[in-house]
Order: sequence, then C-alpha cells, then structure tokens
Amino acid sequence: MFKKVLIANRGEIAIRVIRACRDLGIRSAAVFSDADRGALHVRLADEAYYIGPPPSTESYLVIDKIIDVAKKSGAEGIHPGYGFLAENAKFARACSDAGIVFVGPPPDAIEMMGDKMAARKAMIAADVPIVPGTEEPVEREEQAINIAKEIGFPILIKAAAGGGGKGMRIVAEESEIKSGVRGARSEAKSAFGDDRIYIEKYLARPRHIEIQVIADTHGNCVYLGERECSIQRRHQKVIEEAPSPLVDEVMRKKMGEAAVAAARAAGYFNAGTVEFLADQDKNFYFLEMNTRLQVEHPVTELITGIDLATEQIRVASGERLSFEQDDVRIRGHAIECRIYAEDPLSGFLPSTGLLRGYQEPSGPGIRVDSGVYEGAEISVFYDPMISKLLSYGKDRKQAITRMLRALEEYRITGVANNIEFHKDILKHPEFIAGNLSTHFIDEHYRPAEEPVSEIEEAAAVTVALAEHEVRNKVTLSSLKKNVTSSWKMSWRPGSEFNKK
Amino acid sequence: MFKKVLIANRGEIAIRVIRACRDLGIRSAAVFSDADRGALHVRLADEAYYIGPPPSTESYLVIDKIIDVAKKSGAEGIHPGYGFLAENAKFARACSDAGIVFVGPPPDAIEMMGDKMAARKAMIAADVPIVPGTEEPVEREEQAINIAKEIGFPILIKAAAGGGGKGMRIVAEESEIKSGVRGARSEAKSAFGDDRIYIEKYLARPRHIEIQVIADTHGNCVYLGERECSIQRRHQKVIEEAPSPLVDEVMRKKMGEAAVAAARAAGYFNAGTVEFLADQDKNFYFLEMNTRLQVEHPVTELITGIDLATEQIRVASGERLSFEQDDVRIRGHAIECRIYAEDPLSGFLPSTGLLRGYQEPSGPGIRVDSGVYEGAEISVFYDPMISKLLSYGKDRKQAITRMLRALEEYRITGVANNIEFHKDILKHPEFIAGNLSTHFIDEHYRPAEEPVSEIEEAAAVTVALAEHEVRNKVTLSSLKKNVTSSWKMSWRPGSEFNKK
Amino acid sequence: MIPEILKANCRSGFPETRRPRSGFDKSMKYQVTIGDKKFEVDINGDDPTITVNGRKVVVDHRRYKGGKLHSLLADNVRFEFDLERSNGGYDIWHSSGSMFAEVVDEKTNRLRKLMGETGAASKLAQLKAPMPGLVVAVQVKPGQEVKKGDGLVIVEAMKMENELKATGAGKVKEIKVKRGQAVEKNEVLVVFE
Amino acid sequence: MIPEILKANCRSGFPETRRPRSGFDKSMKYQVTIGDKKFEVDINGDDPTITVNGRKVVVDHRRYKGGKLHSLLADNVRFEFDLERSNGGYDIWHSSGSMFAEVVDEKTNRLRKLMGETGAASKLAQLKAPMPGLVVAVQVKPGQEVKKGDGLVIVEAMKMENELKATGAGKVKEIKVKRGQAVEKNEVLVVFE
Repeated sequence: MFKKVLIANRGEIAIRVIRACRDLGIRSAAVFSDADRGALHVRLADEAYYIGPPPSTESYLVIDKIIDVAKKSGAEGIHPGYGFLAENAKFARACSDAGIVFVGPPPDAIEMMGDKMAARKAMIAADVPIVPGTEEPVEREEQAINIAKEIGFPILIKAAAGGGGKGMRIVAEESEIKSGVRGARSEAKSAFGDDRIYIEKYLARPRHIEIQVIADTHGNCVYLGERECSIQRRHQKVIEEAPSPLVDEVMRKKMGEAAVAAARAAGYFNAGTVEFLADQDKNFYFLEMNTRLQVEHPVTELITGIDLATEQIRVASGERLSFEQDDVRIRGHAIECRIYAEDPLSGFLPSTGLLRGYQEPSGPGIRVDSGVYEGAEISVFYDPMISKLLSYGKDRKQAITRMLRALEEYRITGVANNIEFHKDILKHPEFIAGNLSTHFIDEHYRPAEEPVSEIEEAAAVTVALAEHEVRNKVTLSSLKKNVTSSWKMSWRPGSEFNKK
Repeated sequence: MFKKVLIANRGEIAIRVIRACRDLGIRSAAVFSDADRGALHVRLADEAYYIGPPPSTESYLVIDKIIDVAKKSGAEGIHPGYGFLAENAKFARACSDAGIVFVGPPPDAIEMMGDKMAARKAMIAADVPIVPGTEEPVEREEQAINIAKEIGFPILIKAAAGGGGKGMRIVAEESEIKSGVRGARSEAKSAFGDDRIYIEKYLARPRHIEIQVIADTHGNCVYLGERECSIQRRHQKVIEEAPSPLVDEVMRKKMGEAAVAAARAAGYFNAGTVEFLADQDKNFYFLEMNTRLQVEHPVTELITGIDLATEQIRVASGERLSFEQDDVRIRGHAIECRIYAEDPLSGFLPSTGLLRGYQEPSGPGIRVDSGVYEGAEISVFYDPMISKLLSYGKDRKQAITRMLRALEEYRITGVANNIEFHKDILKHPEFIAGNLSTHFIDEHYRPAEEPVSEIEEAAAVTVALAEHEVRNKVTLSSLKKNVTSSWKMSWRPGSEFNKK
Repeated sequence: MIPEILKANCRSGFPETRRPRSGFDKSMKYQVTIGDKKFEVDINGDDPTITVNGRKVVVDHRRYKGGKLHSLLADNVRFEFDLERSNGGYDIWHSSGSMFAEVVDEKTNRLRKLMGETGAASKLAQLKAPMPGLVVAVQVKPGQEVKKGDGLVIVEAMKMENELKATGAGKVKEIKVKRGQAVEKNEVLVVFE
Repeated sequence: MIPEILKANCRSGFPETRRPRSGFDKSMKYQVTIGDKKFEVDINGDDPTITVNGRKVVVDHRRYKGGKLHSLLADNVRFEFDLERSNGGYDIWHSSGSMFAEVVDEKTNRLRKLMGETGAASKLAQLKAPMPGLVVAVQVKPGQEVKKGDGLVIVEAMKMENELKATGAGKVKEIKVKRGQAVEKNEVLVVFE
C-alpha cells in the first residue's frame, strides 16, 4: 500500500479522498491555488502544496505543476478526484511516466470513453444497447440536418469531449439545427478545447440511471447497483438516489451485466460509472462511461456498505477487490442533494461571497460531504457546490423524510443557496411517487414567488427590534452586569469592552 | 399520532428528539433556562418556552413549570430525554394527571426500577441472574460490615436511587467501610435527595454490557442486541460499542431473553435498557434497568437500522411496534465516543467557556449528535458533554479506523476536551483486541505527559510569526490590493477598513 | 473611533445578555418595508409585548455569534435571521432565502410622506452583475423596451453562462458594458430610463 | 480608538491576504517559551524561509476566521492553531490540546537576562480555580509541604466533585477560600511560598 497520496483536486472531493487516505493509514498531500490557501481541504490534509493562481487553467489543470509537487512530496500515488484532470489520459500517462500511480483507470480506457464516438463503437461491438445516432463526429451543418431527418426529431447535439451538460443542445426542428450546431461547437471549444460534436436521438422524458462498477488489475469486475440521477437542472444532476424507484432485480442484473461488459470492452480497472438513459418501460441505452469516481458515489456507499474511495486506492495499489459480485447486498435507500451556492429563483444563477453563517445538519441517517466552513469564501473561480447532503433510511420514504429534516436544519447565510429548491422537489407528489425524468424540474418545479408571510412578518419584527436596540444606545455597564465570568474570560482579544 | 411534543430537556438529547419529531411530522417545543436561550436545541426547535434560572433545580427539574408550558404550548406529549426528569415517576404521573402523554414507561415501572432493592427482588422472582448482595437498604454501618464479610471483599456501596456513578464507593477492606458508607450516603443525599444505600459483591474486571429493549402497550417486547459500555472514567461511560466483542449469538440470545423477562416483570412499555455486568467467562448479572432512552442509544440504531427515538414516540402514541424479534438484524459495528469539555490530563476536570472554534467531522460512517455550535458557551450549570461522536463500519476494525479519522478531523478550541484521550484508547492494543473491562482506563490509560515536539515547534513558529506581523504594522493599502471584490462585498459590517 | 454598527455587533455578542431594563425610549413606531409589503411595528421601551400591524405579539429577541445571528421567539415560535446592514437597510438571511428590509421610524416616515417620497422604490432602474464574470453577450440596445423575464446580458461565471433577465418592465437607456468585458460583482451593466 | 490587537485581528481576516511584501523589519529574532522548552525563531522580513533553533524551515502562515485561526505550512506540513492573547503571551489551542507560549524579541530577551529574570517561571506559585464552582473541601493547611499530585482543594462544578491537585512541589503559604464558598473561574484558591 502507498505511504503518501497526492490529491490533485479541491473542495469536497479532495476531502473525501483525504478521509479515504486516513482510513488506510496513508498520508495525504493537498494542492492549492491562491484562492484556496484557507480552503477546508488544505485545513484537513496532512501536507499542502501551492500550485499557482486561482484560475484552474493556471493551477489545478496544469499537469506539470501537479507532477512536480507530487515528486517533491514523495507521493507514490495521485488521486485526481472528479473534474479537473480526472478524465485526462495525458495526465494519467504523465503520472506513470513519472513513476507515480494514477488512482484511476488505464489511459487507454479514459481515452476511449472520453471520445463519445469511439465509445459508441466499442459498445456496439460489446452488445451494450445504445441510443440511435451518429457514430462519427459531425463535420458540416448540412450533414447534421440529414442525420437528424434520418433518426427523427427531437435530436441532441453533444460535444464529443463533453460532460456535465456543457456543449449540449436539444433541437426540436430543422430550422434550429444550424444555430444548435454552432452553439454546441463554440461551447465545446471553450470548455474542452475540442469542438467535435455528434448527434443522437433525443429521448422524451428519459430517466438517467447509472451503474457503479469497480474492477481490479487482476481481471475482477463487479457492479454495485444503480443510481438514479434524473433530477437535473441546467443539464446537471442535483438530486441522486439509490436504488432507482424504476429498477427491479431483473433490470438491475441486466444493467449491471451490460455495465460490466462495457468496462471489460474498455480494458477497465478502478472505479467507473456507466451511464444509461432509460425509458419508463425499462428499456435502457448506453449514454457514456465516466472514468472516475462520481460526485454521487456516496449513495452507493450508503446502500452497499462498500467504501468506494478506499477501494479505489486499494485497487490502484495492486490489491485484489475485497469482495465478489455475490457479496454485494443492497440495504435501505439513500438520497443525495447537491447543495449549491446558487439562486433557484433567478435561473440557478451562481452566488459568491462569504459564508457568514454555516451550520450543517446531522443526526440519524445524515451524512454531509462538504468543502466549506463558516467564514470561508465561495469563490468565483470554481464550481459553486457547497456540499453534498446525504440521507439514508430503511426505505425510500424514510430517506426522503430524513432528507427533509436535514434540509430544514441546514443553515447557510451570506450566499444564495438551493435548500428551498430541494425541499420543494422532495415534497412534490410526483417525486414521492418516484415518477422521475430528466425533465422533472422543467415540468414540475414552480418556485414560490413570495416568501411565507409569517417569515416576512418575523423578519420585519426582528429588523425593528434590532434598529430599536441600536438607536437606544445601551451603556456598556448595564450589559456587563449580566455577563457570566466564564464569558468574560473568553472574550478577551479584540474587544474594547472588557478593557473598561 | 401527536401534533406537538414538548421536550423537557436540553443539549444533544433535546436535539435528538427534535429530529425524531421532524421525522414524524410532529411540531417540537423546546424549553430553556436563562443559560440556554441561545443553545442549539432552542435554535432547532419549532417553538421554545422559558422555564427559569440556570440551575436545573429551578428550571429543568421543576415539574410544575414543565407541565405549565406543556399546557400552554398545547403539546400532547412530553419527551423527557435522559437525566433531569426522565426517571422521575412523579413527573410521569404529573403528565398523565395533566392529560399529557409521558413518552416513556409507566410510572410504576420507573419506580420499581428506580428502587434498586425492589428491582433486585423482582429480578430474583423473574429468574434474571443478579450480583450477590443486599436485598434491603443498609441502615447502620455495623450492618454493612457484616454483609461485607458474608459476601466477601471487595464490595460496592451504591445509592438506592443512584445512577451515573454518583453515590458509589468501592471498598476493598473492612477499615474503609465506615467512610465509604458515609461518603456514599452524603453524595446520594445531595444528588438524589435519598440517602438509602445498598451493598453488593464487587466483580473484579467486569464488563458492562447492556441490552436495549422496546415494548409497546399491546404486550409486544423486543430486544435489539447489546451494547458494551466497559470503557468508563469517574464511573461514567465514555466509549460504547455494539455489538460487544465478547458476546456471541448464544450469549446475545440469553441476555436478550433475560432483558425481556426483566422488562415484563416491571410491566414495561416504551424503550429501556437492562444493564448487566459480565465476566470474561460470559456469565452475566443484572445490574439495573434504565427506564429511558440511553445516551448511547445511537450505536444500536446504527447496527439495527431501527430509529429508537421515533419508535419511542410511536409506541407512546399507542401504535404497535413496527417490527418483531425476528425482524431485528444486526449488521456492521458501531462505536460512540462521548466528547466532553474536560481535561483528561487533570483527572477529567470539566472545562467551561466559549467554543472559539468548532468544526465537526463528517464523511463515510460518521454521525455527530451534538448540542453546540461555534461561538456557543459550555456552561458551568450542566453536563459538560459537547457531543456524541459515532462511527459505523462493516466490522469493528473499520469502525475503529473511521472513529480515529473523525477524531483527527474534529476541531475544538476554547475549552479543554477529551479527543486525544479517545485516540489513545482506540489505538491501545488491548482495546483493539477487544479485551475490555470497567477498569480499562485505570489499567491502561497513560496520557502522554508532553505534547509532540513537532507540534510545539510549529506552535512556537506560529507565535513568532503572529507576533512579527503585529509588530510590523502593515498598512491597510498594501493589504487591500490582494483582496478580491467579492470579499470586499461581504466584509461590510463592523469593519473599519472598507470605509477608508 | 469604532463605528456605531460595530459597537452594536460587539455588544450584542454576549449570549447571556437579556434585553436591558432601562435606557430605552418609552415608545417607538417603526415602519419596515420588505418587497412591497409594509409592517408597522410598535415597540414600547423594553416591554416584550409589541404590536405588528396592530396585532399584539410577545417577543424575545437576542443576538448571538458576534451580533449577526438574531434569534426571535414570537409568541414562542422560533425564528432565526442573519442581519447585515446594507444600503441603509438590512439584508436578511434566513434558512430559506434572503430579503431586503428598509426600516424607518415614525418621524422619518411622516417627514418622507410630507416630502412625497415613496420609500423603497421597486421599479426597474438598473441591472447589476450578481457576480463577477465575463460578459459574453449583450441582448438589448439603448432605447429598447423590455418586459419582465426578457434576457438582457449573458455573463459567464463559474464556467457557466448565466442569462440575466429583466425583473420588471422598462426602457433601456444605456449599456455600460460590452462583449468580452470582465465585470465585478454589483457593477452596473444596463441603465433603464 | 480601535485597540492594536483588534486591528491585527480584523486585518488578518482577509482570507486571500498573502504575507505582505514590504514594510517589515529586515530581520528579527524571537524567543518563544512553551513549558520548559525554548525556541529561537529568526524571521528575515517577509522571507518565507525562517530558522527555528538554527534549522531552516519554509513557512506559509495565514490567519482566518477573523484572525483567530492560524494556519501554518512548515515545509508543506500542515498545522493549525487558535491563538488567544493571554497574560502577555498566547494561549495556543490545537487539535490535541492547549498550551501557553511566552514570546519576547531578542532585545527584550537580552535585557531580561541582564536583569536576571528567568522568563516564564514554572514553579508552583498559586492554585487557581479552573472553573466556577463551590469549594466543598480544603485539603491542605498553611505551612504544609505538598508534592506533585497531592490533593489541595475539592471544587464542585457541573454536579461533580473535582479534586484540584498540585502540579509540582511547594509549601502552602495562604489559603484564600473556605469550605462552602463559591468561586469564580481563575480565582486564586491557594498561594504557595
């Protein structure tokens, strides 16, 4: 096993890996940009290395810098987290060139799955069902029109190098194709430096269901059940759960075996996720394979009891998987709500600033994977995710109930957040019934325009009382009378008032 | 089901019950003394009622005040938590006299189990094994000497009304008996207002193992496995775990059935715990029954998946238990470390003051049931518990590993705490081997006298740099250059520096 | 000098501080405006019974965490707000979002009414950048009429394109930014007539 | 006036603040005493390389959370301390406990040595109450010799009897409290010769 691992990431996922390292008795080395010197992942790691200015293109994405500090630190492995360099085959190769183990799949598998076209071809060869569409990148707009006519509208234009909703356009009719192609291409170019796009049939009201797989370097590959990630906004997942309300034992086995076939076709090892679109009749189609640990991996951890991050590191160090397919048992139900600094009332506009107040929920069935603390800054440079709030219960009903309780307890002030949004979704009858699709937000989410009048009234009273207090300047002496001695003891530095 | 429940307690257990209420869709009403207006349980409850000055004898222990605010609030039930009025039969009767449901056992059961003598008699009748000792309170010191000679030294002198180590004395030889009786009596008098004591055989190196039971009002009574609570300091539990490393399936069934017999003998309903002493040969003896939810109940919740606090409220409202004995399945291993504001290096002396810094751990397998927040006060008036830190893993090894990781992450500044103490215990070879006894701390705990020199050196460097910074007063303008705009935005109130 | 507001914050940091029993004005009326709703709050010295829009409420109001955390029990119902002075009023953060409140006392209010002021005007005046970012598109021109919900400017921030929309109807007077320009948080992008 | 220490706290509250590049004295030696250990720390202006007891270390030191949270990277190893000014030195809270540090600069140190001062004296001088409580027993008398670990006073607090023990050897000079007396935190209970 490794003695030290460098974590080439930031935020909650860096912390997730720090925790995995500690559980394995491995020293963790963090990296940080100028914007992250005080970030929680730096506060929790054993060591921390500076890698440059805030923009990720000058720090977290610079392969040479990461390799350099890894060498300097003496780390034997690098965990890339998700995002940044996690699915960069060049980086994986640079690691092995430097004699450092990349905690992830082989570069060839990253490359193949990163190229949507190549992946589709391999899946066809491996008998994994795919969505009808192009097998080659689309060059000209006219070509796109012909393909669209062939497979029928609506179609989806996607970046070949894409992910996370970037470089993606839905086109409902012929007249929109040209602008769609152009938009997707330019977004893809700026996001991935690769403007190749492809086209596939757009499924109406699909469900997004994915299978977690993990494979060792000894030829063992196991699936760990599914996650349903249909609740999305801006084409990005916000609520995930496991198991899926749609999937039964038969479908789970079929999808799981297809996912393992997909992984084997790519010569895969380490953790990975095979994403499928499913229709309400339980047909499913290969969408893509994410060659890394997913944001939403904890829901799988909760229902299987398997620690994916430690298992990743074990496998990367050459160990065999500690379990077989038959050992994987699903128990209970887990939900993840991604808590973002964003305003659902303004089209999910990200919010930045100081976390003035920050108090996480806890208690039975609750886990919070967060990357912040009270007084920390939500910076403009990175993803505005505050935390992943997870609930676990004996069944879906209890998981929902506990999640609502945790959302109610969560206190975030100073930046906008989507806690109310999550509550609205989780209380929605269609969500409770498990009738999900990737259009759920568009179809069902209707934010309350006005805050509850009871809260407004209480706020008005509080403002008046606060103002009243300020105006009627109270002398210090009258206040000091009521202060206990222990308080006085601890209030020393920075206070004018204890100096008389 | 109730619509509103009043919680006659404070701190983490009040919050535990608030969470249970939320999970059941019940409104929660908190109570608070002057010292607790800003306490976390008040911040999290739906309603809050003032009940008097800080000393609990003038607030949390005043039955009339609690009943009054319960009536005022319109609560249909009162949950007493643990401690305070939880095992007060008079209070349970006052509730029912006021037409309010007491969330706990019937008053007669509380009374019987609260009287150690009566409990022992009932246990003998019910064939539950007990430790040899007196069946009647000991009146005179001479009587104590005779009994001691009969059952053999060492003996244990215990308060009849006792619990939590108060009014307890171990006597190794005849010469110590008189002072032991006197000491136990006076402590019992001041703690419980009842100076009756009794004597029993003192088991050398016993293990403290207890069985969780829960019964409904329809005659169903189920045991939920055991908890081992052998790690104690000042006769109080500090680390608990489930399952016990000592207990196998056969012993679990025997103990469980004895516990159910004990509960039935008391005409018990609601949640309760039957405490046993066990020797290393797996003999066990009834110690006492705690007629309430225990501090350490979450370890049982973690390994059984059963939510004890909600189940309590369900049963109190008249519902049947939602499971039977055969449904109870134990999976994995759970540990609880009680985090106290106390100094293990000074004989576990409690510490009070402001929580200057407070950051809880989280991540896979971690749950924190706490009653505080950063900036809150650890008051001199109540129990100095900061939180209950819980870990869960697939086996004991993983539970220990995860607990150590969480202890490492936990940041508490401003008051002394026992985090290092817990680390020392959890890393001890005898603890890892599961060789536990109630003398574990005395026998094995040897605190490091000196802090690690690496930390001292780093502290010295930090102090020098801090001092250097203060002495070389930096002009504001040179600092402002590096401040991002978003920070400036949020730093508005209270800062001189943004006003130029 | 310590600014007045800092004093207030520090002072109220004492968790055990009860509302003081003396030194308060006998009676005071405040008008609090939140959005388009107005609340008349009558406070009588340190009497815990106040009235809001004529309705009596027993309140217990305290500050914690250096003064920023306001805890209110209103007829025993628990509320919690984080108050931040902003533009002569208060930004109010609560567990389900945030709002802005303007507060004036009775005297000032009467004066304002005499002078014909409207209080917190909510008409479309200008569009500010809600976060720092890069302007990737300007979707309106000077002189153009817009209605609520119309897209005005697209700002890229946090790797996402964010379309800023009109929160009401208005007529564009001036565009202050152009495509490709980096903007600060709260920088004015579009001015309306 | 804002006290100097408050300024320092507020200033360092800016999370992004790097150690400034100017305005620092060229070179400064500090002697830090923790318990009976002494550390010589040489700081050269804003040079990240310092020496501690002659050994070179590259440091990155920042303050967060209003200045109280000190983050130190020493040769990339991460440390975190919560520093609180106390009795002319610093109380240092860290994740595994707390300690007290005295810090003097070279000049003061030289002066002190000349004047024969010993710095942070650690001999048994007095027993203070570690928490507020009630004295339930005094176990020593004036003139009595005590050794490390001897019980001195029993104080009841948080419903528990806490025996305060001698942290070293000494001779009791004066008992400042009696049985039944309520004491404040840090109140002197016993004075030694």
